[in-house]
Amino acid sequence: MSLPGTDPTGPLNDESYIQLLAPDGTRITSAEFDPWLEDIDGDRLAGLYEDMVVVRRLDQEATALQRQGELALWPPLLGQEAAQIGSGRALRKDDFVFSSYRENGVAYCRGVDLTDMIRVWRGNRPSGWDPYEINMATPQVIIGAQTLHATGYAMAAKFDGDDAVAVAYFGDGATSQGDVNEAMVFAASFQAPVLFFCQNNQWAISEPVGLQAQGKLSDRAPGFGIPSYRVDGNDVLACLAVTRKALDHARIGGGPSFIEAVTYRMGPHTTADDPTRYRDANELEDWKRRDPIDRLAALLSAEGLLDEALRQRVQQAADDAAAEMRAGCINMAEPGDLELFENVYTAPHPVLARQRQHYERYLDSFEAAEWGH
Amino acid sequence: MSLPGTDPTGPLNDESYIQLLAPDGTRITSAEFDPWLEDIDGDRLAGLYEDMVVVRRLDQEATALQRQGELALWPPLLGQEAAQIGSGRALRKDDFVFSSYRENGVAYCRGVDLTDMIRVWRGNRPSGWDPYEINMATPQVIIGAQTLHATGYAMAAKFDGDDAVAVAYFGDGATSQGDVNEAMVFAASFQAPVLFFCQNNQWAISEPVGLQAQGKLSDRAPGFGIPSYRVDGNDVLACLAVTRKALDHARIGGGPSFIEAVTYRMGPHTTADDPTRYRDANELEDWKRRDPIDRLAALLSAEGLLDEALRQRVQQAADDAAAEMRAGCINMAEPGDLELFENVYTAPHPVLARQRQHYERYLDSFEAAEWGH
Amino acid sequence: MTTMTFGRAINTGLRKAMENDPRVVIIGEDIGALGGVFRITDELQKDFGAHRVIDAPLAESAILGTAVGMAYRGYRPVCEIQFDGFIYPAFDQIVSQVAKLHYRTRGRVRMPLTIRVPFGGGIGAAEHHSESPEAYFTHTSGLRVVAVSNPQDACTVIQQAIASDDPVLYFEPKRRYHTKGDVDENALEDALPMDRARVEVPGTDVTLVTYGALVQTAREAARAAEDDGVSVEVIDLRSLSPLDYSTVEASVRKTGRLVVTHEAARTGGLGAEIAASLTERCFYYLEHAPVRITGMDIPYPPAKMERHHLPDLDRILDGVDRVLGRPNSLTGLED
Amino acid sequence: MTTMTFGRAINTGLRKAMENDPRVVIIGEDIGALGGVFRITDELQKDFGAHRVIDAPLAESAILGTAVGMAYRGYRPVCEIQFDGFIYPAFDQIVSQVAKLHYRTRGRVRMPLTIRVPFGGGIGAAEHHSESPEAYFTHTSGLRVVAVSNPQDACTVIQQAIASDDPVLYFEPKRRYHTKGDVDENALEDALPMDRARVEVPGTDVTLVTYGALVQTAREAARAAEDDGVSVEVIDLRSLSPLDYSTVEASVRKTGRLVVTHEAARTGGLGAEIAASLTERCFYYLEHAPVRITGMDIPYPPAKMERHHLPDLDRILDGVDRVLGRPNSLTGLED
Ligand SMILES: Cc1ncc(C[n+]2csc(CCOP(=O)(O)OP(=O)(O)O)c2C)c(N)n1
Ligand SMILES: Cc1ncc(C[n+]2csc(CCOP(=O)(O)OP(=O)(O)O)c2C)c(N)n1
Ligand SMILES: [Mg+2]
Ligand SMILES: [Mg+2]
Repeated sequence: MSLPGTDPTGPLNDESYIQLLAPDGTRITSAEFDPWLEDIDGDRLAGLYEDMVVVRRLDQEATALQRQGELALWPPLLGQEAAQIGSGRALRKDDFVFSSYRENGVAYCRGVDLTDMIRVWRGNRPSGWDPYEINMATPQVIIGAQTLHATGYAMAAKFDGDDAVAVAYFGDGATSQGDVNEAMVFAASFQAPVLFFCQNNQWAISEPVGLQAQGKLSDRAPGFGIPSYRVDGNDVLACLAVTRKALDHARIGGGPSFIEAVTYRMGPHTTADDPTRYRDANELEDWKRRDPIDRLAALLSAEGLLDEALRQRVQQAADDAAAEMRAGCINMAEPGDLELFENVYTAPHPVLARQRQHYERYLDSFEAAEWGH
Repeated sequence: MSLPGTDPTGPLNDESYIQLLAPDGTRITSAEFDPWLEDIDGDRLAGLYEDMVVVRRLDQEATALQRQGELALWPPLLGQEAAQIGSGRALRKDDFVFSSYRENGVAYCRGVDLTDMIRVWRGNRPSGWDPYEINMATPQVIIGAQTLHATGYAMAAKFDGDDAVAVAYFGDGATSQGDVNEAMVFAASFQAPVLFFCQNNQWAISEPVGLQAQGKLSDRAPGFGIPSYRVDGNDVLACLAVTRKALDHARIGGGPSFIEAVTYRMGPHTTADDPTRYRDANELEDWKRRDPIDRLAALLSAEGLLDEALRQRVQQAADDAAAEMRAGCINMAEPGDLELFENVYTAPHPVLARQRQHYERYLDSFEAAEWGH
Repeated sequence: MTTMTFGRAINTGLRKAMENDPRVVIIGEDIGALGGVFRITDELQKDFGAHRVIDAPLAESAILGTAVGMAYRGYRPVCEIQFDGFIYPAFDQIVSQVAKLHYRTRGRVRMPLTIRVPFGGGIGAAEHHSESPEAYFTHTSGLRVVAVSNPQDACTVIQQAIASDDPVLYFEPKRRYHTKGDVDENALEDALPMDRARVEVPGTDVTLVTYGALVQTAREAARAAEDDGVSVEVIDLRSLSPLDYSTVEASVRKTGRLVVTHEAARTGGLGAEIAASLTERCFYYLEHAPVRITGMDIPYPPAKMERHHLPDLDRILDGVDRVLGRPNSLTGLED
Repeated sequence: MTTMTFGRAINTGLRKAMENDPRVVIIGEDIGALGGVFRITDELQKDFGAHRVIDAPLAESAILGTAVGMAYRGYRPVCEIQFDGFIYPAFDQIVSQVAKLHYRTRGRVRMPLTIRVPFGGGIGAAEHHSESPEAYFTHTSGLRVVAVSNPQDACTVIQQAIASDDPVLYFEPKRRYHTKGDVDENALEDALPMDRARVEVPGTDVTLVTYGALVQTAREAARAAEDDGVSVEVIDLRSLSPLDYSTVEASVRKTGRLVVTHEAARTGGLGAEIAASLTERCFYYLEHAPVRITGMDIPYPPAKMERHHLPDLDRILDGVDRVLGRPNSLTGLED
């Protein structure tokens, strides 16, 4: 029997994707996609660079916080900066994002407060931020579930005659879930303005993408009647351009699109994971040569833009962000004893109210006992 | 907003499919598929004709039994005879079928006892036949669920080194279910010898196929890495040839295939349904011109095979089958009072045993009371 | 007041909710041109358009999941599940998303979904068409669960459910769809709140608690018992989560005897929760252990066997005898 | 006898089952090279091959659904659900297929599946990683449900579950995976049957019933109560469906007082069934209404709040005080 996921000629090594910036920093021109980058001047390029450096730094800081016992868990995005910043920066403020747990780079683009970013990972809150403040739902842990939410949101935007787009972020593993496929069915049937943005980071915990799919992930969507793109996910310019194009398509009534961003999870699945158990170190070395930040740095250098001032500014921004996150983490207020009873319902609920009252009495009984001693 | 399912240029009217027998009975030759029909001589053609006439007659008898109050419900296959007989007759005895509720024509090909065919619809039994006797699971009511069973069965056949194939039958509506898509993922990943046989009868109760899919249903599978065929589902020869080819492909280790048989549900969804509420009578007239039995009759006539003897033999076979089913229905033994407690578990279960004992006491208490009077 | 069937009463309630709030949309299978397999949404698509009465592709998880997305954007979706047994493909979206999103987002996102579920047996149907899955949802924190038993409640409670900012499972006893009753379509304002039980028949000897289709059977049982000199107080729970313990408790304190009946399997059914809670609350008032008259612990049986599975008048009366310590079917068995 | 962790004990049981029967296959996410996120299947793929230890694509419904197909062909699949909260996408296949197929086919088709579910909280995990969904399954006719509490049972019961021709949900208390204990790997033959409860600590004053992770806590509570002059009998249910009422009943007849504790939400949790059933069976022996010490009726809370949600030593002791009528946290509150 053939074992899935073990074929070295499989999708892992297939590089037929849209690339506008080669690993060595060479800019590749494209008649189709360059128009979507017309406004990307030197400043904007530097901005994208800064974004990527900052989110990598934040990611490292969060990993460090976890190692130091300040966070319970952290799902690193290391290696996926271009996919997240490229797509994240393509979004309009009133677009709405439904993501998984790994899209902290996207949340950064949405303007998330850096303390909010880690509340849930410290175990203090069921989730970090107010979805309506940054138009991004809080991390979805159930693999694939959010793709349906995005589709429904997009249907509703269309009911409203609004041209906002809903964007669903999910991984290569998620494509196997029924929900993701149902989302494509609904999106196609209702021509919903939704963008399915799949970060194929080659792994779903220990499972290689070749176990989930026999061909390219981007081949799936056309069968549902959804236009699809396969893009170099480590190329921030390609991610930006293709996302812009797909968003525009949705905005003008063209319906859903699917983007497969081919990238690599350079770190562990989460801080609880040990990838040495299931993957070859050489693979990581290969992907390091395609590092998303290095190649933008190379382009900036080549264009003479990566001067000391920029380096320092970016370094400073990253350090500041990391410091802000660390301070926010360490100074985060502990939840109150009865907070767990809050926000289960919007309106009074006598059964739960009674449980809460009993538990309050129970907690009080200790205090009484202590006073009694 | 565009409404799905209302586009008159949609898949309903698309006729790009494999056809070997035109609606007027003309035989269309095909270099690819004719080799799969080499053994289909006059006798075999007559056999297929008989099969279709018999299952249509059984279907009508069951509908009549329902109208007469002898069956609680019946899901007619009227119009789908070619899809079911063509594919059903392609199967080997040791292949295993997982179907929905409508594949009574397939069950007929598997050799089902005609009383067993209707036990479940009379409400006497949770299902009709022994799956291992005819290598066909009993009807699946949960839309799409059986496609996963077929995939798992096929995986297991492969573990065993056996060349049996599992066949999943399902409808156009079912293609929207997560389970069906997950089945394709698993079938592709494990290269399972499974055949997905989708009868696109244009309707899922009141919903037209255009609501489920924006393109052809057969376009879906290739995105999963599964070869796919679109066949005229009212052409028994095409259904037979394509199914044989797909089965052979699976048998020799080629993995899964997908067949969309384009057909039409000429009757109501079930005897409880009233299709006049949601579909145009003209549509039925259109499809009558593509009747699967008429066209094989035309071919037989043209070849001088449809003589009076054959007509009579077929008529007799149909009448006998109908009479057998009717007798089986009317004489079916009623279930025993305590039968509902049987076969919940394979081994003793004290809680249920106690419930049963209590209920027996309860029933006995009436008898006691009656004797007392 | 208009006399109408139960089914029409739900239809009327849906229509009023849609008229009153443009953010109410309905989504489900076959709810458009067909008006649903039970015709509960009859004419609604014609009158409100296909954007507000949405025929969904055949996928329950997606019906719920897209409704969640619509709720994110301020809509109040009403999801129709065609039959009880088809709710399970949507279970994940209901339990992990619908029930938890308000909690997850610390109250920022509201999930004012209503999930309509025709439930229960007694219609001679095929497998998966007669189930009573309510206990799965009453055990799920974050959901509200109601079951209606008569046309008036059907009409008002559906409107209350849609108006609720919490997600509500609305269970409809399908075998009563053709029951007729008087309905005041404008009763919403002074209607009993959705989470309150109702004393259907006042009585003094035994408290008989139920919901949905069995309320009618319980009324019949109370009448039969009365002929026999036993005064049965029938309570229609209406709200299955939260349970209105105060109403039930007041009754049990008075009668000292509790019978609960439902179609769902006994083990882990709602009867267990009610019996346990009332024992906690009224232990010293109880003359007898609460008695449960329920469906058997079996998959829903074929049509010709369902009469043995479903509680009926006689089984309920046997339960009344049991809780009264009168001769009954179990007399002599140590129970 | 070997000393090993709980996790290793399950691994050992799986290995023995695979050695004894070539039709046993394991399917789940990340169970191959990784050995599962908890390493429960460590080394099994290496030793038995990728056809018997099958890394599945990321889809729980398909894991269960394909296992059903394998069972049709005579296999005995063991499905691993990675965490409790990820079982819901498979709910439909479990409830409508796995549980019902033997009944549907009048006994022709057997579903000897084992579904392994790491369950419960106390590990400081993220959402959906700490749930206790067992009551959904104990309410589902056609399934058997067990929960193990110690390495020896973990090792033998997994083998019994795999040997059972009925489908079995096997709940593993993940926070005890690292607990060590002595395990006799060959204890299968004279092991207690899978559906029997065990008296863990004998006692005379109060019956304390629990399962899974809380068995250890209950033992501690019994010790603490003993210091206080109260003799608590601890029962480890082991089988959640069917419940071994005879063992519990014998205890309650002796003590007259019952406390049930579990992590799952109170409403509709297993405690309700146990309290109701024991009240039915032992009404005249009971000195006090059964007391339930459970998780709250809330979605599983964030890690830093879980200590308020989970029953612990003190809450259990408070329950013991309650059932004894001693001063406790609710004294003075009408309960
Ligand atoms: C329904 C469900 N099943 C299983 C899991 C456990 N799980 C968490 S992440 C993960 C892998 C996801 O892989 P992918 O979709 O590729 O996203 P990535 O982690 O690579 O970003 C799994 C199996 C889950 N969270 N939800
Ligand atoms: C999970 C589930 N949802 C809904 C239904 C109700 N239902 C029964 S048949 C049907 C339509 C099926 O259409 P299709 O798959 O095209 O098969 P056909 O009936 O046309 O043969 C529906 C919605 C069901 N049986 N199962
Ligand atoms: Mg991945
Ligand atoms: Mg159809």
